[in-house]
Amino acid sequence: MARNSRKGGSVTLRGRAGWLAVAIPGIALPITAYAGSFLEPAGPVAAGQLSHFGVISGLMLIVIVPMFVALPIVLWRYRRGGAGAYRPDWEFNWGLELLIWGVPVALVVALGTALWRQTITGDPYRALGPDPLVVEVVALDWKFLFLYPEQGVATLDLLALPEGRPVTLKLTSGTVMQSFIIPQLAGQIYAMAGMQTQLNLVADRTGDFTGRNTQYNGLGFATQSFTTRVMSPDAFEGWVAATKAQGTALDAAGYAKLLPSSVVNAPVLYSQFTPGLFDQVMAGFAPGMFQHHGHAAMPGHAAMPGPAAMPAPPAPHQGHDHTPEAAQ
Amino acid sequence: MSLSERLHPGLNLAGTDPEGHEAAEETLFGFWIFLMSDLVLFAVLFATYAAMSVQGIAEGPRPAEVFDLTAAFVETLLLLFSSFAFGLAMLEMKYRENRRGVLVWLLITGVLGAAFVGMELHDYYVMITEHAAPPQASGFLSAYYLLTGTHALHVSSGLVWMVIMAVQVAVFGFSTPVKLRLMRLALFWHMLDVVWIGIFTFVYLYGVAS
Amino acid sequence: MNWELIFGQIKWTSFVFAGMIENPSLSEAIASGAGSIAVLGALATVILLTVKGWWVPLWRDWLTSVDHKKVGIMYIAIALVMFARAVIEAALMRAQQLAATEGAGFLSADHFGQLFSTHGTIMIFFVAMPFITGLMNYVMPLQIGARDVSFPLLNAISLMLTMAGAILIMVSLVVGQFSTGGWSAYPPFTGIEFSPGEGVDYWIWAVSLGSIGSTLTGLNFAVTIYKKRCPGMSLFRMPLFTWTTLCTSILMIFAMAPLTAATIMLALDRYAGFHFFTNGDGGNMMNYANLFWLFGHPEVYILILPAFGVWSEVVATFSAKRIYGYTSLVYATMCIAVLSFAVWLHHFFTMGQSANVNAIFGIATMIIGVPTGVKVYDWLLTMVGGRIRFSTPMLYHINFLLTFILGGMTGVLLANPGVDFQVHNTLFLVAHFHNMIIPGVLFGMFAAVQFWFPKVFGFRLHEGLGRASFWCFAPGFLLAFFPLYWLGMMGATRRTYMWSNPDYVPWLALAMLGAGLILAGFALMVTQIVVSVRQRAQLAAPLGDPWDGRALEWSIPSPPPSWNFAVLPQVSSQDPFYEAKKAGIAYRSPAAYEDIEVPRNTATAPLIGLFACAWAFGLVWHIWWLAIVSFVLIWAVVIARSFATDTEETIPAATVKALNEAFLAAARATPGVTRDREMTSDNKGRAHPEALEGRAGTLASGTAVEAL
Amino acid sequence: MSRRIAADTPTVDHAEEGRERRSYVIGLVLALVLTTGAFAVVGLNLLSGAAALAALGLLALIQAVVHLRYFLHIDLERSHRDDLLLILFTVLILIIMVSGTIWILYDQHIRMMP
Ligand code: HEA
Ligand code: HEA
Ligand code: CUA
Ligand SMILES: [Cu+2]
Repeated sequence: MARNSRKGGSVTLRGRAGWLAVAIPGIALPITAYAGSFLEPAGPVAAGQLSHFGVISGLMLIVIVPMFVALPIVLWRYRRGGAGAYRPDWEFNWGLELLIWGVPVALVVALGTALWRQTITGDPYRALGPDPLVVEVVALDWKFLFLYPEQGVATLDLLALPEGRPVTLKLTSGTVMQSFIIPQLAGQIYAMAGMQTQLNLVADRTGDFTGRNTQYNGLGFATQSFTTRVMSPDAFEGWVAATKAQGTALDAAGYAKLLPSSVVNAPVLYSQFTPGLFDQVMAGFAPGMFQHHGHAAMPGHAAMPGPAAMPAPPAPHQGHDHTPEAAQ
Repeated sequence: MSLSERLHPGLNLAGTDPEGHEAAEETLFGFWIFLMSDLVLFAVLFATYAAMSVQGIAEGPRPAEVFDLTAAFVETLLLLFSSFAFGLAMLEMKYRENRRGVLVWLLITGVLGAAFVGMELHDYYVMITEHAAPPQASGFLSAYYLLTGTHALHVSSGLVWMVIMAVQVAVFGFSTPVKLRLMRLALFWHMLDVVWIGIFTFVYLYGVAS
Repeated sequence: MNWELIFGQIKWTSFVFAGMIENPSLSEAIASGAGSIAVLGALATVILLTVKGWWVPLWRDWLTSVDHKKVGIMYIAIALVMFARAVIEAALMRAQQLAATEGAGFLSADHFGQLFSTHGTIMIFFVAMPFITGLMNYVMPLQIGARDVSFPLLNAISLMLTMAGAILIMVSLVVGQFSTGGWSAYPPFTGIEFSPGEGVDYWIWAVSLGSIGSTLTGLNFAVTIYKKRCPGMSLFRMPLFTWTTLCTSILMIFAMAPLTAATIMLALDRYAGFHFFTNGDGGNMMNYANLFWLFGHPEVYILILPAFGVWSEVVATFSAKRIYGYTSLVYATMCIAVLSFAVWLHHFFTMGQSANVNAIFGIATMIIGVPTGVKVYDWLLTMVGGRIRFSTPMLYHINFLLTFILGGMTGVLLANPGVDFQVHNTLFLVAHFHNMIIPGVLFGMFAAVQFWFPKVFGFRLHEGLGRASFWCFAPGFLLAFFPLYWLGMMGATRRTYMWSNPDYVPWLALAMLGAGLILAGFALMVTQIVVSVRQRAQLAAPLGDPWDGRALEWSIPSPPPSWNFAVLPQVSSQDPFYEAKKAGIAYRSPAAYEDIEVPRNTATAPLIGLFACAWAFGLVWHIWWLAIVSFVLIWAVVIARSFATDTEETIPAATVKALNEAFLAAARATPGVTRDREMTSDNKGRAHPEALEGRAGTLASGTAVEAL
Repeated sequence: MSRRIAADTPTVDHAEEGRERRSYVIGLVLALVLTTGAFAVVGLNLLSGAAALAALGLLALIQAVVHLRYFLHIDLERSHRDDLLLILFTVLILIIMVSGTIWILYDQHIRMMP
């Protein structure tokens, strides 16, 4: 799995933190190593999250710093034998009282405003521009399946994206609940069987960014990560064409083979997949939900070439393989 | 505070048993707290039911298809009259310490309560055999059986408790602990009636009305 | 004979040693080792009890006791035993994560999964909860001038249910496996489809037993505080620890129900094929998260509030000053308690609900920072105008003020959905909550032990060793957990037994170092206790008031008699004992003594605990006959008990008088010790009030006051 | 607790007893009326849709209060304040939990159905 290269990160933050690099006997602490995290954002979503992190931390210092300043002074002055006057019955002062209630209240108003703004604009469901590239994500044990309805290709454990174009990920799960993240591009969202969640993002620059599942789901959890490869739009077109040419097709039987728990060592490419697969994965878990909400006819079904082309995916209910070998 | 003043809701024992009257305050307050904690349990079961009866139908039947309002109405009446009968039992205890009177009213309460549980079991039987609606059929039915089942279980344990109290009344007569226990059982029984209001309204009537 | 009918699903391979034989590896060896330690520990205890002939006293004086003080001590004993296990598990996890950078480390993924699940479950339900419950049990009735809690037998039953849960978790070390679903046990992963076997069932029943116990405890304490305060003690004269106990009890009463609902539903899914949280068939796992955190969030305040109470007592006592802002501390506590019911969604911001739902719960969460901040600054202001002594509990307090607000700051960061999207499920979160729990709750409990130990056992703990262990614990904690913040920001996920990222290694090493320091601190603390027991003659403080205390518990001998107060005290102010000392009216003989009725010991509670444990074990392994029989037996015991009439015994007034007058005479005859000599063997528990220092030299001799 | 005042033939306060008995009867009658009303709304199709649900909810609320007042003897008397406050606090917690749960689950449901 390609780990993200650290070049060209958010230089400002790196510069600020660089001096912090500490060396203690035997261990050098690489403070500037961000290991492909949101500290080095590669898109506006993660960048917004990082700067919000900074704003909140900064605001909180207003109440943190006074404690660190005042406590040593108080301890020094009022220690037994110190210079402070002993007033054993002093217990209240309106001015101070107003201060200790008032400052936090004011602070919460400020923090709350920032929170509200950032949460609304940072809603993972909010599209980041017109004409997004839609990618459907199926979380499986211990790998991710990516379906590109527009391009007609599919991949396992490799998310190829064009630089600069908004992306809408639609997520569901073929197994237990998982949490999907690409730290440098966007934060987490859960993927659950029979349901669909969304994550919108844009990549500002090309490169490889690690993504992973963060919700424990068994033996192979530790290694359930994938590469997000952001390419220039042209390169992306080329990649699609190449994939169409080289990969095998993903049909119902192929999908069924993915259901048992396993770890994928190298990404797999599919030149085409049965249209509507994503909706069928969901419908496999929640037929009732669709009926009762007027989704009796799913869009996917309409696009299907014929009833015989893609039999409904086999029962997604597969027991976990709990042998240690399964994790290897 | 004069002794005859009611220190707690429910019965005033001051006339016949001042010491019991004082002790009742602490014991009954404790029991009220227990009831409230139980009520919160029911509340989350209600909330779960509220969500699942809409979202958890899956391929199973919908509420309106499986509920029998006539049965629910009769069950409601049974529980209501049993509550009333228990009230009269408590009055016998409070004003007369009359064993026979108390036992007779307890018997009536118990019979009505048992009839309630019996009818509910019959409902379940009909649902499972005629409507193919066992708890395993869908999330909605799971939530339905858990909510009504928890209530039925409470009523059943109330019945067992009632039998024990009848024995204790017969053996000990109206000693202070026995009175306090009867009072707690009364609170328990009346509270189950309140929970049932929620069930017949939000489960049965809402289920059929919407 | 049908094996399954008798033994349910237990097979010989269920025993932990079978894994070692069938599939030898270091991970299995460690599992077997842990199993052996549990078995050997139990055996050693049995042998010790037999050899020393302690079975009878253990049963007669302890297990059957309903005295709130003994119940409290037993709770803390459970907490310490379980703590030993969970700390070792923590050290193993830290070592594994460090070791796993080159290869796969020494633990299997499955074993690691069980470790974080048992560590979290034990620490929350069987360490922190029993610890605070034990402390509240011991101290609260003494602070309100009561002879016991309202329902002493119920109290013992709560204890035994908790003990049953703890035993069940210990059994899981030897028979079968534990869940790998974490302490929050999210389905569908913990559903029968993905976690077949007994692991999750162990979790369900252990937690259920503990939570029933806690509900009953909360009920008991709330009634006690409401109805059993001594004459004159209005609500606003109660010590702050009692206030926090009241609020904690209220949280326990209401917060446990959603947990019970969630575990029942999970159990029905697993045992009977219901569809509450399954994939498909109308199941909805989001409701599990909802119900669990409906409990889980109030739970973390159940843990911290009693600790807040301890901090209030400690800072006032060791600053020799009234608490600053008593009223505002009380209201802040209430605010925290009520608000804690309204923020649970912040544990699943990433579930996919609308931005405005997230934002509203995020802001609600931040609001909790206001009352908490008020408390923090009230404690700081308490020190202003005081005369601060840097005793061990005070050192913990200072450490608490500085580190807790940092943990609070990261909590506020997590309360921002935008930030949480990035650091949820990472070590940043793990760092946040250890940052709250260790300096806040556990060090609070540790301070409480140093503070109240002389009250409970009649002698002080060795001060030097106490400080030494503090100086391991405090930096150890910082080293062990602050690197995790950074690791989390770099994307290191929680519950992960290995990463292949070399950038993490130095930070993991640092964390390991910290964990080592913490273990050293723990060793020092054990040493401290051993040494103190050895030197108990020098450290003795039987007169009950070693620290110049303020509330009623310091006015009675150490250890207190089983009836606590010879005569119920009459109170007319806050800090009643301190005021009495200042006014020179402490240690006066009461006008008259009366007979005291105390409840008799009874086997009811231990029997219920025993059968509850058997019941749960039967359910875990599908041994239906055992489950049914023990269930019937539990209720048989309850019913049998309700027919018992002779449940109390009377202590004659003469006995009470003799003992109490002897204590008062000794107290009057002993010169009050000034704070300078507090840590010396002069301190027999008769304090010379700091506020009178220098005002009347005669008082220091200790004879003048006593004439009263 | 076992000692009690020797009062083998307790004095019966007829007026008081009558009052209490009447309270139970009033409770029973009110409850019967409300229950029947609620079932009538649905059984006879008196109302439909949201109006029916609102009416049913209101009837249930009133009936709960009736039960509390006449069977459980909760009223506004001073000496019952503790219990009343306890109940009101419980209701607060209950509302937070129930409405929060329904709100969250409903919102999630809407957002997760494609
Ligand atoms: C009360 C709660 C509590 C406490 C005290 C601790 C203590 C510790 N915890 Fe843990 N921990 C949890 C609650 C707690 N933890 C929970 C809930 C989880 C999540 C589980 C999950 O994922 O589901 C977790 C998970 C967790 C992980 C897994 C992280 C992951 O997901 O990858 C790790 C890893 O190292 C860890 C480490 C430690 C360490 C090193 C300690 C300790 O070593 C710290 C040292 C302890 C002290 C310093 C206390 C001092 C002693 C006393 C106060 C008492 C003694 C008194 C007397 C003897 C009188 N914890
Ligand atoms: C004792 C335990 C304890 C305490 C006290 C707290 C206190 C707080 N916690 Fe924490 N928390 C946990 C234990 C605790 N927590 C645990 C165990 C988990 C994880 C469980 C799991 O997933 O396994 C968790 C998880 C957790 C999450 C979920 C994160 C996630 O899953 O992604 C969040 C999010 O909001 C959060 C927030 C807070 C906040 C805002 C507080 C606040 O109460 C903090 C308040 C304190 C301060 C703010 C500092 C002092 C105040 C001032 C100096 C004044 C001014 C400040 C302001 C005006 C803001 N906590
Ligand atoms: Cu998740 Cu619907
Ligand atoms: Cu929380």
